[in-house]
Amino acid sequence: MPAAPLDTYRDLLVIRRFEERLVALKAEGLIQGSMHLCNGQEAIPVGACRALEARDALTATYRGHGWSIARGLPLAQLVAEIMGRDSALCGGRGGSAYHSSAAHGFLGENSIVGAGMPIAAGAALAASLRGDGSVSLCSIGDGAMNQGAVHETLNIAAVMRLPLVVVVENNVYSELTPIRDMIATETLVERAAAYGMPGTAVDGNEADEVEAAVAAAVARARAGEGPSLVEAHTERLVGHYDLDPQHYRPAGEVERAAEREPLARLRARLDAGEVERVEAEVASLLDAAVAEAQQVPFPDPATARDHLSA
Amino acid sequence: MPAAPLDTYRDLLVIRRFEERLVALKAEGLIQGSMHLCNGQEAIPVGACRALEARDALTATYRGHGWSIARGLPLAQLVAEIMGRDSALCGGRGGSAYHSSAAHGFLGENSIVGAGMPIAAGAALAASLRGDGSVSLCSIGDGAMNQGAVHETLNIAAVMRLPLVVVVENNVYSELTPIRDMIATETLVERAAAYGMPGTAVDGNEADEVEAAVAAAVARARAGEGPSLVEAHTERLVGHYDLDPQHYRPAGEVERAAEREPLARLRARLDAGEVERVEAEVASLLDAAVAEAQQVPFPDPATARDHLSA
Amino acid sequence: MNEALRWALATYPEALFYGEDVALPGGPYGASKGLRKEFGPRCFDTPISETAMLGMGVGAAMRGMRPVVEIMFADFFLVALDQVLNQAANVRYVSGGRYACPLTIRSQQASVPGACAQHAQQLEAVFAHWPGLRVALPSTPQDAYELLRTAIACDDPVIVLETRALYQQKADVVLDGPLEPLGGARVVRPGGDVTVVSWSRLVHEAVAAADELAAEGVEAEVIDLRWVAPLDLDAVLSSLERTGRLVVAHEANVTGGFGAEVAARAASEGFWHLDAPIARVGLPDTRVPAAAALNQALVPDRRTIADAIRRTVGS
Amino acid sequence: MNEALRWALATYPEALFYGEDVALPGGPYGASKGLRKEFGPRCFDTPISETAMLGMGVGAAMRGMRPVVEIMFADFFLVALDQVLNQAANVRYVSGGRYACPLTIRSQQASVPGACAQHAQQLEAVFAHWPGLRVALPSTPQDAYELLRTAIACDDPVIVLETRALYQQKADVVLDGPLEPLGGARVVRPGGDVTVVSWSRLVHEAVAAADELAAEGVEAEVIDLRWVAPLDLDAVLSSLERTGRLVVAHEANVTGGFGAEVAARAASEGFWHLDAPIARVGLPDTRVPAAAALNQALVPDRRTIADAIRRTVGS
Ligand SMILES: Cc1ncc(C[n+]2csc(CCOP(=O)(O)OP(=O)(O)O)c2C)c(N)n1
Ligand SMILES: Cc1ncc(C[n+]2csc(CCOP(=O)(O)OP(=O)(O)O)c2C)c(N)n1
Ligand SMILES: [Mg+2]
Ligand SMILES: [Mg+2]
Repeated sequence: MPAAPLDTYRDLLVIRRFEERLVALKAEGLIQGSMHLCNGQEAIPVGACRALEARDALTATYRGHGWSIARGLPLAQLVAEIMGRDSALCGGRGGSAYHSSAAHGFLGENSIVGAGMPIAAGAALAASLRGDGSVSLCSIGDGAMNQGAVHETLNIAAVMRLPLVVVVENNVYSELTPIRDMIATETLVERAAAYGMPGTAVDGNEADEVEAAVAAAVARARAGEGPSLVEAHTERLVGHYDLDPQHYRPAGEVERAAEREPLARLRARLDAGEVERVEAEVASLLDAAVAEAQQVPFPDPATARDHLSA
Repeated sequence: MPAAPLDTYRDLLVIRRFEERLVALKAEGLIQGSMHLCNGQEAIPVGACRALEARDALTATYRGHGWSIARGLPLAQLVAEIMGRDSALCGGRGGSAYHSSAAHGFLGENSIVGAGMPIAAGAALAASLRGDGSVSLCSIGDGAMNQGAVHETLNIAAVMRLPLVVVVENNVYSELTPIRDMIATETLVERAAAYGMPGTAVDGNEADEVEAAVAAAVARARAGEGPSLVEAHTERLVGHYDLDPQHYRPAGEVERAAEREPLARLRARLDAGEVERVEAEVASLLDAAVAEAQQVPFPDPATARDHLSA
Repeated sequence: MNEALRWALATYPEALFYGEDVALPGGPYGASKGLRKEFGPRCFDTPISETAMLGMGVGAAMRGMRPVVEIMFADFFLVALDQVLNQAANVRYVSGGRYACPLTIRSQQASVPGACAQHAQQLEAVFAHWPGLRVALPSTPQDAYELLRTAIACDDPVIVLETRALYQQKADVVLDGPLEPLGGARVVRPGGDVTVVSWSRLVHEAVAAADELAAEGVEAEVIDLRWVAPLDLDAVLSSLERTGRLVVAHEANVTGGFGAEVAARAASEGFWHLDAPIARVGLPDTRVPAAAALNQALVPDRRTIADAIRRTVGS
Repeated sequence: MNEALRWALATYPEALFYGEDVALPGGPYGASKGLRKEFGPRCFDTPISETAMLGMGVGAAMRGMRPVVEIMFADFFLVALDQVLNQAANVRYVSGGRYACPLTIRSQQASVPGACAQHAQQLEAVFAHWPGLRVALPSTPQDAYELLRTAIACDDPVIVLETRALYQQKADVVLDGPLEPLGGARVVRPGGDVTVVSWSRLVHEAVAAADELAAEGVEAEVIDLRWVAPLDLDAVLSSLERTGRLVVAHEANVTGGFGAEVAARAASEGFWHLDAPIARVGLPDTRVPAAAALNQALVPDRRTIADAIRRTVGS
């Protein structure tokens, strides 16, 4: 059931502004290491996570902040984690690119391309053996579709009819290289048939469209009918990582993308005053989150060797 | 251009009787280690290799004796290699499951499922960069299609339009497990489309049919139009490896396969006298090969560390 | 092995066991016969997709299951190490203990004449180098049973590397003993002149070498390490303290083998015990040829161990 | 690095260079800018398919090409080790010298604060354990140039593991020197009291530690191994003969790191030179946390090396 446009706008905006805050925090020297931001892709996690229940499992990639937020991870803890503080997520050990949240069924981001998908299938296997009706959703990038792990998993999930929903975020590029130069088909959804599973392509900049496609896939998975693939087309408004100079992008591309991006698009359908109100609301939400994050202590170096084994 | 049926019969028979000889030699204690025999699948290498030229490259799997023979490796040296003697192929270092022949463009068998395919694509890459018009043929099993290496290679070969011909020998089983239980589609040829390459299914027990399909794929590859996939359906008349008790095969299956196997089928179309003559001819060919092989000395243990590096 | 798996599936409702050809056909060597019938979907066959198999083990383990995954031969790990080294090994540490990964992976290592270079490798040095993993290498059927049970009971990833030689030993296995704690070497033959540390198949060769040397008046103490991670260094050092001499023998090639770690530890923590250079026995640093004539010239055995002992005692 | 690649593509008509993002975009760090323009199809971008990339390198090399493949980060090897360890390493040996595999693989290793546990690992111990492979670890821009050239000129598989730290050093690189032979360590700081063997980034930390200790009256000799396969044992032993004391320092975690091999060799071939226990410095045996506060407590540096030198000299 699609949410009210204003609510969608707010959910998208939280992610966008969150990413922007991170850039600012890094500029202040408060964050170390690269970050892979999802500006422009927010409608995918927002739409997809609306189709999930708390009992479901989720995996994402290093470009996972949007998924963490859409899945309901506390913003302050997420900021703290990314700042290398002793957050409730991973105590700073995962960071921007490899955090998880056991409390949210979020099995984690993954910084090895494609590697999250077999893990997601494992969660689906657990669900299927227990018969508990939960599903597992796996977000991966377009480029990851060319990794062996993804192939093996799509096949085994199909043959075992695992309750797995695969969301391919096709954001045109894999790092610095256009996906269209790396596959011989037009898009990636064509591959679903080869595994004997349904595939749907959606406009990944429309949260409602994403939600509908994912909801259908989730329903199928819950009914024991097996996995599905959803290819969501979108565009990165920013670099592959935060400091990416984006030399490889043709002139005008980002500008054109800015006209199609989910917030701009939705804004056109909303009342300007309401938009402004939501903007302020989100700003104070993030002010509070960042302030709270800065209260989280850094992890004690004496604990650096803890948790290697039970 | 299909060969005369009697010539095909002879070519097939050499492989069949070769495999049978090996079993006898092993029973005499003259061969050590497992062997993966291709009884029943002979029409695939025979048909496919007819579509190749000397300049082309070839890779096969551990079930590769038929390919070695069809590619023209000297029988005596092949027997010697499998007996662990100092053969002209690999000096006994490759053995039944991992030999090659540089003199025949045979890059080798491979005992890691699926691993030969990227190597075959590398030969195709070399051909493409040199523009020398050669092609690379890769034989793999049905089960190997579920290995990540195969997926990655099919995609990259398609996108780079490499002169690669993939022959999938679908012999119903992957080791002890039926392939139909391991994929969600009917067969494997469906996958070609997902990589944007043509796929054809053929009766792998008909050498002429295999030859025609492979010849078309080779022509396409030589013309710079890229890779193709040929799925050849066949059946193993023997176990996965020579001592496999085959408990997993339903009663009557091997017997039914024996009615469809390439030699039986072709025999029905040939003159019985000629068949008998060919049988005798092949027997003496193999007598000579085995005798010659037994003259090949064993490798000198003092050389065991040679050839590790240039 | 079958019995340890049966025990696990019966003991833990969250246990599952899968691999290539393990369920309906009962395993390539019959090691898992009957489990499918007894435990239904908790024992199943997979496609030839090691990365998916291992990764699914990680995911299922994170969601509360206790998977046991079979990798038919250790050489096949190489197509899928990411899921072990980059994924399973990180789960607990990176999540700060919020996730666990009680995953057991069993596999087999061996180098037999006639088999090729791709079915001949030993991977324990790699796994032992990766923090977050435990690695067991049973040398007897009883240990194969015990170590696999201990592995499955462990709440972290454990790799159990069996040796093909195990399947040739006939022995009665005691099934109803208590579950062993994880780790711990065993002195399999006492002696006071030299310490021989070994594991897996070579333990038997080391004992044979020791028996041979007893006739020459040299008493070698043979230690079966059983686990290379965690390494039972105390067992090694306390023997070394008495003997002053150390030989380490394994089937893997020498350079970078786990023998290097044992030797390095002895040369730091046990330095003052040492009266002679440490000797290592293993495959020379070559690939493994199929031909028996070559293979047998390379693979370490009682003779190469006996020679190393003589060198060590003589110096 | 760019210059070594340009040299290779210009020198060998059969050379080619490919990887993810290396051609049209010129490499994630600009290391291969301009090569595509200059050499056309011999420099190209690939899908994110490391197994196919490496396997194609093997096949192309067997067919007479001289491929250089880039694996962006060493951690990513783990999805594709089969093609290196089971395939490239076997080509020459198993074919009895009838096939060769002149394949070079360049990659980068580093652990920097903020990066995750999957972008932090050192793989040299694995590659050095595998017969048939050579492994270089340059510590300076000049060596990065030389070692990569030597690697590409070699007719066997060579892995060149750069360190991210290289990209931060500004230095003029001499481009027209003669091609170096493969292998060989270098004494980067002479000293007579203790031998410090290191490679890659930690060489600089070892020199800094040595400088610090000079103030305390201890002269450490620092050896940059440069190649772990082949290991230049003579260089280590001849230093050890003079100093009697050995510290090995590397960025990888201690247990099973290549430092164990160096120590094991010293404890056998160099045993009679040793006057004190061998010390090893490396990451403690844990995973690598992203948080700088934790990361910095673990990663070895001049302080940990200096402490190890003091311990070794003091005992
Ligand atoms: C196995 C592996 N190979 C390469 C990389 C380096 N890498 C990180 S992100 C990336 C691009 C992935 O593209 P895509 O899947 O489209 O995801 P996106 O970044 O666009 O979200 C690459 C090549 C990696 N992390 N893992
Ligand atoms: C990566 C890997 N996994 C598993 C094996 C064990 N194995 C050897 S052959 C085989 C079955 C292969 O089936 P298929 O590809 O259909 O070829 P066939 O044996 O039928 O010719 C398996 C699983 C292997 N050699 N390599
Ligand atoms: Mg992308
Ligand atoms: Mg098959």
